[in-house]
Amino acid sequence: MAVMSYADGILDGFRYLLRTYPKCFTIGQGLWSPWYVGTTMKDLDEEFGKERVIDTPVSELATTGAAIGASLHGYRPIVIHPRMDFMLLASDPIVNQAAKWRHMLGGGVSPAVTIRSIINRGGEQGAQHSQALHAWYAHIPGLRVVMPATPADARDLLISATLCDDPVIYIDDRWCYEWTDDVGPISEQPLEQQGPKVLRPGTDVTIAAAGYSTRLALDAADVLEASGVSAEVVDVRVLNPFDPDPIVRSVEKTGRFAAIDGGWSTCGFSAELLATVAEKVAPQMLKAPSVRITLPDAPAPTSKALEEVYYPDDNIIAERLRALAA
Amino acid sequence: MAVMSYADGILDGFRYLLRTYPKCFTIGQGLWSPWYVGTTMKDLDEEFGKERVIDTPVSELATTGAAIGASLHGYRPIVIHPRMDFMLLASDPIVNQAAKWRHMLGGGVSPAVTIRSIINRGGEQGAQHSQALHAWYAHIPGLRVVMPATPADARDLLISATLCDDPVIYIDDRWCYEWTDDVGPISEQPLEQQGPKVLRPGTDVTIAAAGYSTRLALDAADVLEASGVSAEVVDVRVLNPFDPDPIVRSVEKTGRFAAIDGGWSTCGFSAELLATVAEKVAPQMLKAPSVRITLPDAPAPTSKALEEVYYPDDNIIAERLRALAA
Amino acid sequence: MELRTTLGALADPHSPIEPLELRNLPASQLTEDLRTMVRIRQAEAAVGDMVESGEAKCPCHLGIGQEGVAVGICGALTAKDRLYGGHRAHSQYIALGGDLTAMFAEILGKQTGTSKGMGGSMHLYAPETGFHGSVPIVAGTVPVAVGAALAAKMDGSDVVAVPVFGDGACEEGGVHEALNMASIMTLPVVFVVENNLYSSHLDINLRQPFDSVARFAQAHGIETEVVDGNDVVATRLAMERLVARARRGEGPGFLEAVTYRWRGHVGHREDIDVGVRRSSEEVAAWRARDPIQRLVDALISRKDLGEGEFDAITTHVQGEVDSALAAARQADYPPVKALLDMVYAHAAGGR
Amino acid sequence: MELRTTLGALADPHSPIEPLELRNLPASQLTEDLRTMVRIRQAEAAVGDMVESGEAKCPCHLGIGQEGVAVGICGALTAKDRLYGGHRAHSQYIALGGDLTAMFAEILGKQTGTSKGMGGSMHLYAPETGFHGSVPIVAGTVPVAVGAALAAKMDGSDVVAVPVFGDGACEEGGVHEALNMASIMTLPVVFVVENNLYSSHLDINLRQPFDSVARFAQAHGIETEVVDGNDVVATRLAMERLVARARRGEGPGFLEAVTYRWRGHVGHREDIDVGVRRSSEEVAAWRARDPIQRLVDALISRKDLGEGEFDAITTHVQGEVDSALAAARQADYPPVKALLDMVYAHAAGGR
Ligand SMILES: Cc1ncc(C[n+]2csc(CCOP(=O)(O)OP(=O)(O)O)c2C)c(N)n1
Ligand SMILES: Cc1ncc(C[n+]2csc(CCOP(=O)(O)OP(=O)(O)O)c2C)c(N)n1
Ligand SMILES: [Mg+2]
Ligand SMILES: [Mg+2]
Repeated sequence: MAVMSYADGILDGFRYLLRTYPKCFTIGQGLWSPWYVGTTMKDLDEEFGKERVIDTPVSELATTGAAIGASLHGYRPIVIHPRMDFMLLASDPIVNQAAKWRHMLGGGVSPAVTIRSIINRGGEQGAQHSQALHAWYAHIPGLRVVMPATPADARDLLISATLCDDPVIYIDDRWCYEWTDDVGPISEQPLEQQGPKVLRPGTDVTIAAAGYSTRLALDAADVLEASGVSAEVVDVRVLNPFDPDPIVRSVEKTGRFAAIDGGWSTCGFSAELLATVAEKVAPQMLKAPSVRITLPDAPAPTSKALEEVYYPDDNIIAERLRALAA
Repeated sequence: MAVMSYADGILDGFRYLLRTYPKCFTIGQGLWSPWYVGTTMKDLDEEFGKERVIDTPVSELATTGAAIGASLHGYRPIVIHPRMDFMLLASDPIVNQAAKWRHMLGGGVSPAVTIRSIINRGGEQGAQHSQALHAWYAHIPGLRVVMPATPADARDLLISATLCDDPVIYIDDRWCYEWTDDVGPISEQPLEQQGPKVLRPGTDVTIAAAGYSTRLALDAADVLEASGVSAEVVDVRVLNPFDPDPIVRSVEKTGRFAAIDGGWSTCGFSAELLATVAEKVAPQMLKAPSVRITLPDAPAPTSKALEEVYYPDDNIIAERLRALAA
Repeated sequence: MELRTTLGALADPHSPIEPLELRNLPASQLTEDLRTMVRIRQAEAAVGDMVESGEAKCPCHLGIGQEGVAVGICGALTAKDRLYGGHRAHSQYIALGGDLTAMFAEILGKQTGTSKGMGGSMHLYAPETGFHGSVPIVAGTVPVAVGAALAAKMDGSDVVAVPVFGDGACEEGGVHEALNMASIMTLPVVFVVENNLYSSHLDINLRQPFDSVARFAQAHGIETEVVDGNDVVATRLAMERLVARARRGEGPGFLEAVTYRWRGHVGHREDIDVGVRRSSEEVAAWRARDPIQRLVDALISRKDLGEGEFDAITTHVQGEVDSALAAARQADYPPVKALLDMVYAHAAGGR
Repeated sequence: MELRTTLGALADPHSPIEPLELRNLPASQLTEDLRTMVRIRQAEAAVGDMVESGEAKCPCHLGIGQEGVAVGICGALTAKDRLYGGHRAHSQYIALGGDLTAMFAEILGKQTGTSKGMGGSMHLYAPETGFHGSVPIVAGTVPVAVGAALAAKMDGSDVVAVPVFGDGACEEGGVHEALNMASIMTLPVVFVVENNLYSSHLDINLRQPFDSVARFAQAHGIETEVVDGNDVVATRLAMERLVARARRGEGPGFLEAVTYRWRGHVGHREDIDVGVRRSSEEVAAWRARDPIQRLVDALISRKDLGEGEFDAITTHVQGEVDSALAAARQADYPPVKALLDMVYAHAAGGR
């Protein structure tokens, strides 16, 4: 067991992959800069060479498409999109190509690409530099989508994603980078065996979340505990294909459900969570209507006066959950 | 009242707009071809001139971006994407630009563009030529999203969308083009006053749907009626911003809810519908878990043997609804 | 928009047709090329018939009239190279030696198809021949092929990747991004544009300021060749030059092969969906530049093809086509479980 | 990647600096240009200080060293023209006459900002001056400006649209699509590239095969000018030529102005985030090509600027900057309701 930050977890995952798998390489904007993606890829170019750690022109579409192409010939590329907002320009290669090649070519083709997409928000960066569009990718059959919330997952899900024969969207959030945790040694886990995990057991209300929102959920659970409410926190981890069972089982126990999500509400991942519970948990088992806690229906503002209300914090969340549990 | 097909409703909407508003123009691929978008824009180039009915190179991004630009200077462009799949290449102008310019520039800018996106599926067209991604656009604050289900709406929502000061995604479905209905004279309606409508009253189960799925819902309601189940059908019409009230009221009455949607399930519009009901209807009022009827979690196949099972028909839907109402 | 031509006679259907120069290519190879062109034409004619009869339902884009390009470029490739196609890719599939039965089966949505019936005409796949997939998103395979070239370079191999696309595809921004990437990374990729002067219903002069597209590659410092795509010999030789450079690690190439499709954009008709400014005279003039007939004429005049030999070839090929089609018709449709089984490599995950 | 330069001396910091030729431009205009360049520099220096102190939180991209481009191009425009900027757009905003207080207020997230505090440094807006918005999605405004030109053409006006973007932005496919559209539709748009030889941390030779980007416009049949962007006079004259053509309906133009940013890509530092291969000697050499000093020298040698006049300008401008900043600091933050009120033109709909 070592204490490791989330950012170091990512870096460690890259090091492990590049060291262990000669066919693994990484490509994207900023990879020759020591801070473009925080410290999460620091000096990889020096350690593994600029042929395997490839910085690129400002060409999201072709970069992503090329990585898909390389993956079709035995490589394990990890594409880096330093901001999810920029990745919109790569929608065609991701959604029309990577997600579909296996199915539409009869099952024999493996677009085994991993696409790392960073949620990079706050700091008055504004509407085009803040988006969290994980729901978009979770909507697309053929893509696997993971959002690590812990340092261990930051490392291990990156490894599982890269070793997976399917295209995986790996989404990390800069707001998580400084979290630290005890982390065990690496053991490779097949991604298709990964799913939601109960991170904190509880009895009164179930909270499901992913990525940074999982952290908020854990913090809110602490706040709630002080008011005598026991919250169970399920970290979703894998958004697509999504295994509802751990959440369903939890809600059947607590009778109350809240989804916390850092994206927008309408057709967001929180909608999926509520829909899943609505489909699978008998209404008689529910003590209250389910709740979504998400961004307001607005683009990200810049002014800090507005950022403060735009992003829900653990106290606001705890307040909404107290009402739910009342 | 005149009997009009859905396709003619669209054509009529274009004619009205181009005739009435000199600042309205339309741009996109296929507009100088007599059948590229069915008959829905037939001969508009001849009637209104190739300067206002503009065919384009195969450049979805720039075409869409340019239309946004023209809308910032007093024009009312209607961009045509003959297939929603191709529109992925215009994700940046739609999501990063059109949806955000008003908000991020302080409210004074009107990207008053309408983006017509056609769902064009079946006929063994396959995975890259079949997608229905309305949920993606409904997820984005700043975009309005409409999906007409009737000939009158095909015409009238096109007019409302074009006259609206916000960017609107207008989604029509080629499977609707031949439906006919009685249609009254045109009267302009502000889009912000449009919302879901109960198309068929019922008492046992509420079905919500949009576009072609509304038709399936109506047909399934007919089938159900024969088995003594009375279904209320709500046509969503406007997916974003979405007004849940008509659906909530209906479910409070029937106690049962099903969403039918032509998109995928995870984070789809059907998820939004179930989530809305889960949030707003007290569980005690529900007699059964809610139900989603959507595409399976797979890209569209080609082979007709698979297409037949991929797209749910009214009988399969009725069967699932009978189980819900049992 | 006034016409600004840089292609000149190459693009002008009424300019005199140069007799095909066979250089000193051996008769055996040229006859083989002829046979392949005939195979493409007859297989595509059969597809056209199936579209007409309603037997084939998926969208089929025929390249009849353009056979010289596919056969010319594939003549310069080996099965270890990596060709990627677009919506109009039957010809490249066949030119690389793709199995006819599997192609027909795919078009008919049968389990024995190239893609197990999951893709149809627009999604062919035969990696054992060097055909690594085709997709109808215009320009969709161009960056993918650049990545295949990157993989080849990383492997230290002399494999070359070849995206085949159209003049219309050059209007997609992704192509320009891909050209830049290939150029700065010195990748072994040869971009092939079948410039048939049309994108769907629009001729190139309604869409671009010039009728030649090689200028885009030149802007990116990429070696270009512009050839008469209806001259299979010239096409092959130009492709060989570019492929040889790429194999030697000297970087990407770009081949613009000017040609013309005889049928409409999609489907079997010659008179519908052909181009809003296309006249029947234009088509007739281009038919006179038939890549097959020109090769036949040249072979006959060099006495490499005897009396009746061409007829024998067409008859033989028609036999191949007929029996392939019969076999494809016999095959089964895919089982319903294929729908969900092929979405991911492993059972739908997480459970 | 070996360096393939087509810019030559223009891009070589060590090449001798040509003395600025003032042509026969009037002293009044040149002094005004000088004043504007100084205003840009001092306002941006103030922004840099606010970034350093933590007072400004939003990402700020400074164009210090590049003032010649903004002032040169805006000198050829009027308030009815339509300029669109990118992430590094303070200079164009100021060159068009944008209010300093509103700019500082925007950067500080205040309600009196150009965009009511909703956008920050990267989202300026002053349509009354001809500045129609800036956004940080690289190349994002290029197609938008093409549409603004289409609107101008449809209006039958002589208004010109001007997207200003960088050498890095030319790597985005959308730019190439936009060039083609502008070309075939003969639109009144003048594309302006501030080629500062860097995109974030990468110099152009790590990203493109040549150091000049005008080749992309040439490939699309667009009239180009390549100038020393640190020569405000040459920049203005070249821009005037392209703008005049566009106003006359003769179609688009493309101005490549070669320049250099002194600071890092984002933020106030000169020594961080500047370019992985950038040396302090390179920066020093470019500083010697200071667009302001070169104009001052030329004006002095033509006796258009007297003893102490430059100091007077800088002092005066500093006063403007200081009082604008003070006013901006006084202003209020936007009310919380702004968050939801500005998403749509009308109250969130459907209810
Ligand atoms: C991204 C995208 N946009 C539009 C289309 C519709 N489309 C299919 S083929 C085609 C024409 C392409 O022309 P070209 O590249 O010249 O190929 P050709 O058909 O002439 O072989 C178009 C526009 C598409 N399939 N994909
Ligand atoms: C679509 C997109 N991709 C990447 C970025 C990150 N980014 C911001 S500025 C920049 C460099 C742009 O360079 P250039 O266009 O030359 O402008 P300069 O910064 O030199 O003024 C990059 C890559 C972005 N903002 N948008
Ligand atoms: Mg073509
Ligand atoms: Mg630059």
